[in-house]
Amino acid sequence: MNILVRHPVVAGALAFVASASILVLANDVWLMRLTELLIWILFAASLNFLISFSGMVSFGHAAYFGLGCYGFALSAKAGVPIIVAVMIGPLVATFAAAIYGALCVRLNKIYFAMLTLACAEITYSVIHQWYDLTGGDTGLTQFAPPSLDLGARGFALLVLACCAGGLLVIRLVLNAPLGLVIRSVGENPGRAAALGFSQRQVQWVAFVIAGSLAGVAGTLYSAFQGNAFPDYAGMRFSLAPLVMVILGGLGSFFGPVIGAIVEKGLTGVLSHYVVFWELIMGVVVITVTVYSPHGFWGLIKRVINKGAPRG
Amino acid sequence: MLFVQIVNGLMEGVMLFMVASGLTLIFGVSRIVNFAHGSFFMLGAFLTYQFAPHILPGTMLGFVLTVIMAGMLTAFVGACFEVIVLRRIYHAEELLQLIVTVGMVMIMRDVVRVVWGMNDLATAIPDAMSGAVNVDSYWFPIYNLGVMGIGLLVVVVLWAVVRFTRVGVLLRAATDDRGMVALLGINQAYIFTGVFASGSLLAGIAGGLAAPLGSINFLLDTTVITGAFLVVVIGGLGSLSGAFAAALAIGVLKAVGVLYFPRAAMVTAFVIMAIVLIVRSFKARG
Amino acid sequence: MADFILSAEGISKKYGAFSALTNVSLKLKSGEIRAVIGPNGAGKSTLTNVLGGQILPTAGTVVLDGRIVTGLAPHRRAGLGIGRTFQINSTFRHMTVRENMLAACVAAAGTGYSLFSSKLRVLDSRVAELVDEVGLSNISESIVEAISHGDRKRLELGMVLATGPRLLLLDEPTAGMGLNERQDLFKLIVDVVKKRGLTLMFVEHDIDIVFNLAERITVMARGSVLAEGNPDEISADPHVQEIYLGESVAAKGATC
Amino acid sequence: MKYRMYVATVAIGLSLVTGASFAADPILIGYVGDLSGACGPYNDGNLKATRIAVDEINASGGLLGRKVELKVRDSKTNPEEATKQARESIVVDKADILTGPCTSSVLLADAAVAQEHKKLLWNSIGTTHRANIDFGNRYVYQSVANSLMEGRALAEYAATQKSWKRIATIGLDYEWPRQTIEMFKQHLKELRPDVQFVNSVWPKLGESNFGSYIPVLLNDKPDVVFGVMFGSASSNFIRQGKTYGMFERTKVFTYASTYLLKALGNDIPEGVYGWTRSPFYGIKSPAMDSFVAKFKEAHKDFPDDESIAGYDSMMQMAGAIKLAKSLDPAKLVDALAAQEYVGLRGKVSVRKLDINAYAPTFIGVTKKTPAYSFPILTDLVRIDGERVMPSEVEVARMRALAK
Repeated sequence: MNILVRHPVVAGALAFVASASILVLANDVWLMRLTELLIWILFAASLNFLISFSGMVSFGHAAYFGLGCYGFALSAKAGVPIIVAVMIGPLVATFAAAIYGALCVRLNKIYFAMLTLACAEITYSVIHQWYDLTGGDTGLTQFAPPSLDLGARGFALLVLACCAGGLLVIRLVLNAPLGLVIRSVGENPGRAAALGFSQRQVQWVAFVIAGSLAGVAGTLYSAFQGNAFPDYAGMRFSLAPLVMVILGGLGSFFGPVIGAIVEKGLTGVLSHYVVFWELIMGVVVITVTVYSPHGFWGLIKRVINKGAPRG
Repeated sequence: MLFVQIVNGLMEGVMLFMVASGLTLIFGVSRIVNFAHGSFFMLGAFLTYQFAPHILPGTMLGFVLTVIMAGMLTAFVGACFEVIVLRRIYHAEELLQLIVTVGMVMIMRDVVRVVWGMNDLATAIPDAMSGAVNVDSYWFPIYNLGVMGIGLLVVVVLWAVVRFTRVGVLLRAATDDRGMVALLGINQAYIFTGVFASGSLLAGIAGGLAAPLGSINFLLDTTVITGAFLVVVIGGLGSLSGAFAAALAIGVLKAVGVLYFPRAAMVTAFVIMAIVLIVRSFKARG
Repeated sequence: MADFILSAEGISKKYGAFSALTNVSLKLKSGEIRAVIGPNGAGKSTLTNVLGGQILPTAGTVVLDGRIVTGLAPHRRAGLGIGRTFQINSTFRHMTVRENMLAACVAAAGTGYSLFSSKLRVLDSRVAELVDEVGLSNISESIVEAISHGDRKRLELGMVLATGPRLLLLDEPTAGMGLNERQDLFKLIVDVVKKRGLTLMFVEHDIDIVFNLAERITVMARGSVLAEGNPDEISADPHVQEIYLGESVAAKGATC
Repeated sequence: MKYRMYVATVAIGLSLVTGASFAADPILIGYVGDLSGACGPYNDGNLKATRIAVDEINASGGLLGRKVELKVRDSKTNPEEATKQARESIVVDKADILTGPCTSSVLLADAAVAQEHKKLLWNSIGTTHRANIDFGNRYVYQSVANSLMEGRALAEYAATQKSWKRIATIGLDYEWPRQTIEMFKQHLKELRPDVQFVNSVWPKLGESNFGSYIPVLLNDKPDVVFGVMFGSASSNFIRQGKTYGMFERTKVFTYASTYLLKALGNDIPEGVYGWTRSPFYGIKSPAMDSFVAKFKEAHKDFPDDESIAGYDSMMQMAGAIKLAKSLDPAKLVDALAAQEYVGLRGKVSVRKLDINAYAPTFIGVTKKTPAYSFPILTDLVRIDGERVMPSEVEVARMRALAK
């Protein structure tokens, strides 16, 4: 077990193969649930890259997710070939992240968070108000064939590939000089600047990477749901991945994976059986945050390390 | 018409400040972005609904007592939340503190649904304060003017407390530098609890005052919190005077905006917030 | 002209009504070892931050190698050869010693935006060398949070050296360390400065160390320069004796 | 002999057992409704009534010899949850038919899922026409008047009010008010060219303070203020309007559902012009009386419009299933259009072109009556769907535009 914690690549590869086999074997219901889960994992991981490694807490990550949705949905509706439309979604998100990011990284900490929030709310409002283009609150539906004509299983495998690809990109970046620099700036911007790194430039690059991955997640979500609504760029979609990141555990690569599984699993099960599921979720969120600041991944790691002492 | 809208805007602005003041106070001292502030507002409104029929109903005095009681109980709930939960994570990252307050939002919403249900509830404006003042052909509701008066009173009281009392000195010290309080030989925990309770008190009172104006339901929390954030951020996090100015500005801008840009209400406030932050970023270094 | 690697003219810094620095001038000759001393609140750290670019002065100019750098951001100055440490230890605490050094070497190599981890591997030997030079090779895989304060100070010095600076600005490089540790670290500092022919400016409270090591000393008090000269001149200066050395006992103990 | 007796007994026993229960799997209705969130109160009344209808259907032998079962899921008044729950309802619960959406976004999200899985969805709360008219979705039955019909019906009524010459409008800035106000304006201008529209204001969705909107509305001295909003926004508008003397200074014409009247109680002044979709107090029939009695007995409350519509449409759907002898959406649509259905709202027929019910709109004036603890709409005018349904040409044009 210890090897899995110490060599995330091995763990990741195993997880990928396992997930692929599960998807191949899963029935329709689980296929649906897992597809959604995988998209959320990618979305949460992109936010985690910002928070845990780049030291930037965004309250408005939904902007790029939502723009991914609309970029895809609008271009598909306009008759662009699907294969191109799925590229346009992330591109729109990346473009927006580049612009918003350039403004946001000028600020630190809570002010950064608040500006990301403002950017997301502006995006949401524009989507909500621009009826002629976006359909306003009625959103967009029926712009692309269900599951992109790949069938539920094919689409699930595509999502898995994108999710794994996204995680791999994050991993590669983190292992490259760029990742080292991003982590440095995230940990101690003053020191990093004294070494010669431009805090803003580095943060901007990280912001754009996170934004484009969120855009990929958004595009997939839109294709999966078969719709696009302004909500997807709204506050709820900014908070949800934040809760996942915290539940999973700050500062870890696999945290968001666990966090998304826990959050989606819990709300899914709870809201099915209990009327007041939000109350229970609230208690869970508070308990985990207070008693296990490193989240569920921290707990798992502790258990594994206890079971197989190092060496 | 412009003048009328400015007055209406000011009335709304003072109300906004009532909500935002607690939020900015809490942030200033304990650096907590309290998402649950709207939930405390909502609690204050529901408690006012609950007490109003039992405390001298219809009278001014009864209403004031009701709102104060609602505020105090809200403050108590806030203090409990601070002591039981928040206190354990002051040393942790700001993000964790924020998430805890998000958890609180979820809990409070369901608690309210359990106790009061999902339907819209209402409490009446006290008879003494119903009616309106007519100027020209324009009407200004007495209740709204009254709330503006109470709001201004709160502003003065807050200002006096911060400016002249020992508590105020501590608050200012703590807002400038969290470590300072410890140096002053005061138990930091008391200050944080006190501030959180006061912030919740303000939220509860604001909720109580807003209760007769509209329907009271479990969605009030989200309705309120966005506006409060806008005010606090535009006013400069932690600054009471800034929040006051920002609240009035937003209120007036919204009211005047209805005249000239009837469809832009939603986006304007956030655009202002973004501009304020961006301008700030250019002045930040040095 | 050219022998001044750094010169600051008429530097003032105001925070509202409070003046942290008032009309401070300071010139560093290439290759000299300069100490800046003064009681608490004299403006030593503020001055260092103005020179390093962490703080913008209200008035005055900073010239590096004949080029005006007053408004230049810290990372740009680092690129021009200023390396610095901070009063409060400033490293990447959740990364290992080796990673810290690696980050510094990446900065020096200018490959910060590269996506190829091979760019990191070519730096391995240089990282090992530097870690060894500051005496940390036995703990190179430890997380910085877990190592001792003195080791962190050494690491910080190593990281600054990695960026290949010509001028070192060290703000209390031994603050909070024991006496023996201090002397060891200063010996190391002087060794590397001499070996590499660097210019050194450091802020220090330990008078013995200052008078032993510095070639010139700048004495500051209440935001301005009180005196400047070689150790003998300074120890003979009656103003310094009166205002500074009289307080030195109190100042010695304090680290903040 | 003994053997024969034995067989006979078993046979009788078996027939008794099967006769009392149902022959095959139940017909499963997936109720995917906004039980929590902003639509909660509306779906609550709707669900209660739907349950009553299902019980009645089962008590009278079920449908096609099968029992009818309701499986409820909460779509939380948000479209992503609606999409997910609608899918799970079909895939996991094996729902045969869907119902329950409330807001436009949830309805449209559900409609897309229904189309994807080829199941019929019927809607008895929401009013958007986008799914069945604009997108030509053949899997959505709209059982209440859509916003186009409603806007026109309101214009028909307004046209008869000769004193209404200057009209100011207020609508929350989203689909339903936009469409309704647009249609109202357009149609009223055709009917009454002399009517003048003065100020119009658009508070954002979720607005709770109308203090800065009401004075602007009143500024141009309109004869009537036409307000399109729902739920807490409506009650806030009316409460705050009172403090601004709105009801003394002008007439107000606004959405006044039974839920709102109950929630506002005596806080809503008399003399407010209001419209609603299926008021229990406004339709006198034995069927209505018995339903209201049943509802009151079960829930100690009068049914909302959403309850009436929920019960009515469930019964209409039951009739269609019987007629079609199938659950196939296309056959059900044929049956809905073919069926002569008379329910709580009287006769409601269905147009096959866009699967739209010719549903009525009721317009009246608020008044306190001894019968109820809250004011009701009196002097009710019923405007039937037939009068205001968009023509086939219009439908074709809208469909072309949506492409």
